[in-house]
Amino acid sequence: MLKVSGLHQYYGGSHILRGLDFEARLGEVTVVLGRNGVGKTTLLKSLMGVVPIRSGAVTLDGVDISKDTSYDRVRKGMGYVPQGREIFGRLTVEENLRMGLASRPARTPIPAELFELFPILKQFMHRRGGDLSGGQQQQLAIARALAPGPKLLILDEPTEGIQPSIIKDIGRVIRMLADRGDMAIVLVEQFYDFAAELADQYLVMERGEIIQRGRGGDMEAEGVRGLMSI
Amino acid sequence: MTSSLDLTPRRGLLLGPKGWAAVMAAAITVTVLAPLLNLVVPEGHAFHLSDYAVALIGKIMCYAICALAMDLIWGYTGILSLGHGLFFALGGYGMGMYLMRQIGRDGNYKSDLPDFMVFLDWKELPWAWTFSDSFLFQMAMVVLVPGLLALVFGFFAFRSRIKGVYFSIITQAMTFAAMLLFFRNETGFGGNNGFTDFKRILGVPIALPETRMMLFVLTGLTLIGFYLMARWIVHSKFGRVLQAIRDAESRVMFTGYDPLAYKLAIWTLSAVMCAVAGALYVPQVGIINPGEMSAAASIEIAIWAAVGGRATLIGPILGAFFVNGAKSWFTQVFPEFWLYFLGALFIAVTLFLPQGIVGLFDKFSSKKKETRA
Amino acid sequence: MALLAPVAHALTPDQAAAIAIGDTDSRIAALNKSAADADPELAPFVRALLDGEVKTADGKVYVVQGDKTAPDTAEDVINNNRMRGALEAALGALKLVSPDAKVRAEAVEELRKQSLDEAQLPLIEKAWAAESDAGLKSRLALMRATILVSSSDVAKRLAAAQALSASSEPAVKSLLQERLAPGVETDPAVRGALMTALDAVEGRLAWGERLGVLFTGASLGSILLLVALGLAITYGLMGVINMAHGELMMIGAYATFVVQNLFRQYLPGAFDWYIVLAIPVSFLVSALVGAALERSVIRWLYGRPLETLLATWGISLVLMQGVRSLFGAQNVAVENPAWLSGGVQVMSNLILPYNRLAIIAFAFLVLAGVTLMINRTRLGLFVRGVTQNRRMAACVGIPTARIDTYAFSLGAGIAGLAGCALSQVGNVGPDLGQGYIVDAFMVVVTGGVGQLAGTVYAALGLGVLNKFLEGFAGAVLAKIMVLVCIVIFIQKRPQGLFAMKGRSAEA
Amino acid sequence: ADTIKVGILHSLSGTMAISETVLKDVALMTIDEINAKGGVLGKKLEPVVVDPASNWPLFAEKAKQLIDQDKVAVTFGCWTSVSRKSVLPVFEEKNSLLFYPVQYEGEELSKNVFYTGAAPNQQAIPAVEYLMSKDGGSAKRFVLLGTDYVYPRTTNKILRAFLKSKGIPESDIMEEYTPFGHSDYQSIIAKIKKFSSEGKKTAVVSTINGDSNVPFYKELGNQGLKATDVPVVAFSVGEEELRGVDTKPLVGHLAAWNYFMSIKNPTNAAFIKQWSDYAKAKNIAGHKDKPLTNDPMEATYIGIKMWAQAVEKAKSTDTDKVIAAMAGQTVKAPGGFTSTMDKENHHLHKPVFIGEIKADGQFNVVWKTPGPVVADPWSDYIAENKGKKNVPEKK
Amino acid sequence: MTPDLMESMREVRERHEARTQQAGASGGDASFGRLLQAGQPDFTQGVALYLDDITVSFDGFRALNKLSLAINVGELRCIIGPNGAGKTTMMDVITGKTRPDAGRASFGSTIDLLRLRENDIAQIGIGRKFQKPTVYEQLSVFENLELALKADRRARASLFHRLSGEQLDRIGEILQLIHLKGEAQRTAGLLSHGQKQWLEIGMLLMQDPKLLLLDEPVAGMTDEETERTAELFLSLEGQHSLVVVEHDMKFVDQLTEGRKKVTVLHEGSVLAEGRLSEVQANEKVVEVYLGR
Ligand SMILES: Nc1ncnc2c1ncn2[C@@H]1O[C@H](COP(=O)(O)OP(=O)(O)OP(=O)(O)O)[C@@H](O)[C@H]1O
Ligand SMILES: Nc1ncnc2c1ncn2[C@@H]1O[C@H](COP(=O)(O)OP(=O)(O)OP(=O)(O)O)[C@@H](O)[C@H]1O
Ligand SMILES: NC(N)=O
Ligand SMILES: [Mg+2]
Ligand SMILES: [Mg+2]
Repeated sequence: MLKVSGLHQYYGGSHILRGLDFEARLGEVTVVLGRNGVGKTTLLKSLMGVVPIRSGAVTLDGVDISKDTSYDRVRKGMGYVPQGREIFGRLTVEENLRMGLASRPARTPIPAELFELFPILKQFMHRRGGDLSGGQQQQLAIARALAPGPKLLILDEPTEGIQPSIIKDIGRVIRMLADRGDMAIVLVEQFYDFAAELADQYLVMERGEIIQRGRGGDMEAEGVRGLMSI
Repeated sequence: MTSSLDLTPRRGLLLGPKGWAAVMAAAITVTVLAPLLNLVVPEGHAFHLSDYAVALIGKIMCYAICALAMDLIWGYTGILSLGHGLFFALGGYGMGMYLMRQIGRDGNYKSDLPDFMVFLDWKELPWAWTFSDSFLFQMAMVVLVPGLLALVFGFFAFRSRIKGVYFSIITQAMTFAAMLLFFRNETGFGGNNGFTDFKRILGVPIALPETRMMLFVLTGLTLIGFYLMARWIVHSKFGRVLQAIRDAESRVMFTGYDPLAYKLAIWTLSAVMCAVAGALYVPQVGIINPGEMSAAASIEIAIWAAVGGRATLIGPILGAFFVNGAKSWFTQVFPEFWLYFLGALFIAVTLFLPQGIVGLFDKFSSKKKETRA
Repeated sequence: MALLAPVAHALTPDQAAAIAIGDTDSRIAALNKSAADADPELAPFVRALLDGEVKTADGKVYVVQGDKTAPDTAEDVINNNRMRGALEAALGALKLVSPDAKVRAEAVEELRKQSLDEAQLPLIEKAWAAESDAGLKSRLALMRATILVSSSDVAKRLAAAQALSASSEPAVKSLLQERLAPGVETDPAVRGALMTALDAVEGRLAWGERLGVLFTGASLGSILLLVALGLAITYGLMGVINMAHGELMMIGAYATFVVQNLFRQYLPGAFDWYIVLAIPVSFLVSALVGAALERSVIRWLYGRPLETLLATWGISLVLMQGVRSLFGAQNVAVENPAWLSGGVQVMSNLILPYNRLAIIAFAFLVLAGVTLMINRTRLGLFVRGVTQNRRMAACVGIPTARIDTYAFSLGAGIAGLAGCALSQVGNVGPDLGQGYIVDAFMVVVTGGVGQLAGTVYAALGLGVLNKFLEGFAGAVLAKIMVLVCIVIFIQKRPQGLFAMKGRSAEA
Repeated sequence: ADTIKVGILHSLSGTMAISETVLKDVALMTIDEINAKGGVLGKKLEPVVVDPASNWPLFAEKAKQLIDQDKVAVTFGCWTSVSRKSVLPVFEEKNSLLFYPVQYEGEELSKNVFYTGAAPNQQAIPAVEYLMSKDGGSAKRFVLLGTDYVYPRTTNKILRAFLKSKGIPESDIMEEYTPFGHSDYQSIIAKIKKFSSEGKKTAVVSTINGDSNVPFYKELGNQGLKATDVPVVAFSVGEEELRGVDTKPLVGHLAAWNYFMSIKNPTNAAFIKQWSDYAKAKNIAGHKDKPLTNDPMEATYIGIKMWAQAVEKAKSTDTDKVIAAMAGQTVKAPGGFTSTMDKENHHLHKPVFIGEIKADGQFNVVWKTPGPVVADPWSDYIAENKGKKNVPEKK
Repeated sequence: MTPDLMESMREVRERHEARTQQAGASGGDASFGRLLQAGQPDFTQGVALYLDDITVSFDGFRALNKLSLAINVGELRCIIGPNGAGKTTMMDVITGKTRPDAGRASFGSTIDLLRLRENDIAQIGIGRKFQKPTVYEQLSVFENLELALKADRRARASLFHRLSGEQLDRIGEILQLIHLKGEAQRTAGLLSHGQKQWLEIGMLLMQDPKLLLLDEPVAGMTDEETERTAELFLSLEGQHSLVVVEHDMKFVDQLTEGRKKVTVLHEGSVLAEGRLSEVQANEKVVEVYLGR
């Protein structure tokens, strides 16, 4: 599904991503782990085209998308939950969700499942996104990315600030989406237990490099928890 | 905790040795070189500095002071003032009133009153003019009137937490209102004409080359002095609080600083700097009128600062010289097309030099370093 | 040479010459003499005189109409205001007895504007007696009364004074005041009637004035609204401190000018409808210029509002000078179509000019359009989303670059519409925009940045406030007061009239 | 040098560009004409054009530049009185010459300036006299409406005194000012209507300057204030200003000038033709399609020609010699008379015309002085001027 | 947690304690500024923060509904509750950002918080970390900390302020603690999310407030960092009062050490209070918050 090879990224002079190679497959959750500042968010931004990549290739279904704009990538089936929520503060909840449907034809209805997953969104349909609490905003951000039904879903620390019960729900949803087999999921997560539970495949990053990778089931055994400490 | 000292940035020094050398060079240029070239070197000689050039540079130095003042409030504190033209003009009017009185009975109507009052039927000096024949009093007014206005205006505005464009717009409204007020002849400051036809300052004929040179030198030294003061301020913790206010005012408050006091202090100081510039400007240019309070005049000050490079102090000074120099030159060489060039210049600077002219220097010097490394 | 042959059935060439040549006194005498015969054949000649179609050469009079010409040496007959007044009066008098009620109504209207004196009494009485239309008759009665109120007959004076209380003419008010001046009217009964009449007339006039203030305020407000609407998009929504907004308006106005000229040249018959085409053209031209600006300059400056100030300032200089090079530094003439000239007389002291009415309506149409477009369409949603968070908008699949261009062009296009409207009331020149840019920003900011509703209230509020203050403080002081009000108002509402509240305001 | 430099100091940008740009062009045309005939003192004239951009302090700076840097022999320039006042000290200090081509308020007489426009008695006073005459409509009440600056203020002060001397009571005079660039005349016209409806015949004397005239006249037309009811006489509205206005509703309103384009005489026909050809040849925007001439253009034209003659007479461009030679110079003016430079007072003797606006934007001359009028810069209607001689002070 | 880190943390704590004692001995905390002298909070009653019947509504929606809460001096209190329960709003009320519609809030037993402006509240010793990290983006990490440093906040004082060696050391310590020593001269805006989070905690420590309000301090941190943070907070307990809002139950567990009180907010008021294990067993809490 998604294939990254030889990806390098810089901010100004500093080398942030140093030659990443990995693949995210349909029906699988690929978890990216790593401490603060190792470049996880930068990686996802590069995948989304938010920052243009310096060198390397990103292909989606075999098509090179590394020169595409963000919105083209979305049209090709990518969905993104950024770190820091980035909801549209002055749009209502409903409008935020409609924005999420931008890549679909006009009049596509907002999928009803979203409201089952995040009931608060239905209740606050006409409240402005910016007025929501932090966790509510995070829920909205996830719902927005799910709305158009992407083929590749990219999540940057989606559980941040969310109450335990909903984290569990989100976990269930991610699992279900992956199991349906028509979606690939890339999940950046610091919350080890959550990550470990969902991972089909895991990557550990350190200073812009992937220092370890493996199957999700082997995480504990391979001492990933230890890699996350200093 | 051994190595904490190397964490401190290199500051504490007001200027490096190179910086001091540059300041000294600038000081010598205005106090020695310019007078020499203008007064001693004979006209026609290749190195002669013409009266026109003296007047032009003198004027631009006044503008540079304004740009510097703008940098303190805008570049460092993030408050875009569109009212600096007003402070400049008020300073100018303060000086202008004194100069009008210095004309004495040499005006058209041989009256004790300034000419415009005579033909507009004023029978006696309006109250605001009571002490205008005293140089010291008027100089105090140059500082006090704009200073107090800024203080009061700023106090209310900052207390109400007016920020961003809202602040810009009310400063503009204030300036615009003042302009309309001064345009009115009833206001008693010469209406649209303002003040012109000055004859003397402190009893000395104002047109004498020596007088002009004195004013020039004074302006130059004021500019240098203000620059050093501004540098000292922005390098103090006070200066960093200002920048913090610019970046995240609420965070500053939640850390226990009262932004009101900081903003008010820098705002008032900035206004007074402009006023002093205005006072220096008027005797050199020979006219002050409400045009200085137009919206465009204030915006231009911001433009000098932006073109030079914000939050750099030296940038706005360079910007003032660059823009005004370019304007003078363009109007002369391409009187019909100069606006194209000036407009294109502004566009180009924003597109290609986001850090302003100073950014260009930085780019060069960092490139040099890179190639050397 | 058809020497007046078709005109002068009853008008001998000598009579015509006496009316056309000589000093004003003698010409008026000759005119009145001919008019006294009430010969309807005089009318075409008078009309021709008024239209400047009469020439003289060597004491002979030529009417130059259609294919009729005069010798090369002929000179125009010059009518000064006094002569023109007399000609109009004569024409009016002639029309007053016309069999056509519409013509008579026009004549009455013309008479109303003149100060009447005893000399006209017989004419008016005659017309009044003959008038069959009730409305016209009562108006003639009022005119008659204005003359009779100074009659020497007390009864007539009393009747006239009573009749006059139905009037709403300012002239009647001063007439009544004159009559009431000490020593003029001595009869107590008549004085009483005069007093009652004066009260009634003054009351009506006061209403006219009040409505007048409201109307002029609304009219100024609608102009401010039009001027600010485009800015509410480019600045309010997109955050571009667009100093070139005024110049985009100017471009719209010049587009109107060009369309007008094309009509004049190629479609003179449809000239009155040039404005219908000018509206879309001015929108398109400004929008295109806006699109070009967005693509070339603004694009690189999103998220750096202060840089946009600098760049758009530069753009405004270039655009202004561009127009100066293209069209000259002088103003150009944009004519109101005939149907936008003049106004409806609502009260004797309240005329609502058509062009201002049209602009008010137009402003609200544009407002409605913009509101619908921003709040109800998908494009509008995208525009709002993109302008809030450009990067994230791209990450939900919105072609932000295109949306930005659309949004900026829309703002620019609306500026063009404003320019088109302004061309109907003010100057069209290279500086057109400069005069409005400050006001535009004031309105947008006072209303609350990004708040369309705020813009509307601010525009109308400032317009009416300004006109209300102008009533007693004069234009300059009123403007100063309005500005001071804005400063004070912002103290109370630091985020404008329609402030964004709560957390989303910080986002 | 083998050329003589002359400065041209008119705003080519900013608010005054509307009026001033064309003066620059007409100056260049006149210089071309003189050069075509061999120049002055055998040398060609070399114009130095600068743009003071409607900014008064910049006028002073540019004047300095012209004199100091370019060493011009004479400068033709300025429109508003403010700009003139701003450059005046420069010309006096450097003892250089300025030719000022626009009607103004008087109250000034500098030895370094030649005023080729009208003083108040050559424009304002005759115009008001006309309004009071029977042909002018026997006005008894006056609205003095102007832009708020020195020229209208002073002119109105003089007019007030004049009206008073004619027995018009204060209560019959309404004075009203608007700022430069004012664009909304709804209220003011409503006020005028009210004032005029209060009885006697009313006339408006307009000293509105610049851009504001267009909205003023448009509103006048819309509110149906016709010339036969309330005539407006303007002192700063000429052919060029009316270019931007639909004049059909304005027919009959008046302007007072010393020249109108519509004046018929061979000199004027030649002048207009020369200008039309020049505008076409130089592709001057606006004028190439619809050439117009006006009073300040004529005054510029006369000024330059007169200066050239004076230089020939003085055989030098030296300021003092030229000043001396200027006295009594004559030029056959397009206005139809021979314009003479007064022997002493630096003003031209000028005829006064009053014109009514025609539907095509031109003026019908409805009244004129029998011959040129001598300027009275220190108007006698201003008390302080009693006893002042119309002679510049010698320095 | 590595031993040397523990070590350095203890050092920090001890040195700091020594310093505050010293200051106390030398007659009052002069550097605290005028407000403190005027209205010293009174902690003799043992209460650091007291909220009584606080109600906040936004356009009719009650974010806080008669919320009452008391935090003791030196107490570390964890507050949990569903998204939108009103936790952040509560902090907004305490720090003066939001004015409640009704209720009382006092610092110590004397100071009425509802009368003070934000900066005064900060001055008397209430510090806050926001849910969304806020730092001075254009200043360096070092300068961010410097500005937070406890010192005279008045304008004139900062104009003449110079860092003492001691203060410099303290900044160094904190930099070490928040793992940003290598980034000291970097512009704060360029830090990653988690780094900003740390920087903000560092700033709070520099400020040395009596009451720390921490809104989701470990969001975006690794488990290991979370533990470290817990250690850090525990080390502050006693000297300072802390209010910590978190959704991470492991973190809360560590902080409460199995015995401290946890408050559960729901729909703007207190739903339950008690030890973590107790509230975790509460049916209602499980339903609205923890989930099954
Ligand atoms: N715009 C930027 N310019 C320069 N450096 C940046 C920029 N954004 C991030 N960095 C740096 O790049 C590095 C990687 O940042 P990134 O945000 O990808 O980290 P992360 O792994 O997502 O961390 P976290 O877990 O804290 O979110 C960090 O050292 C950060 O300081
Ligand atoms: N300005 C506002 N307008 C409308 N509703 C608001 C506003 N501010 C907050 N709210 C609502 O108030 C409630 C409380 O919000 P608050 O941020 O305090 O929750 P929280 O407990 O901090 O949640 P989280 O755990 O998600 O951060 C939320 O439902 C939120 O939507
Ligand atoms: N002299 C003038 N018109 O200002
Ligand atoms: Mg990250
Ligand atoms: Mg919260």
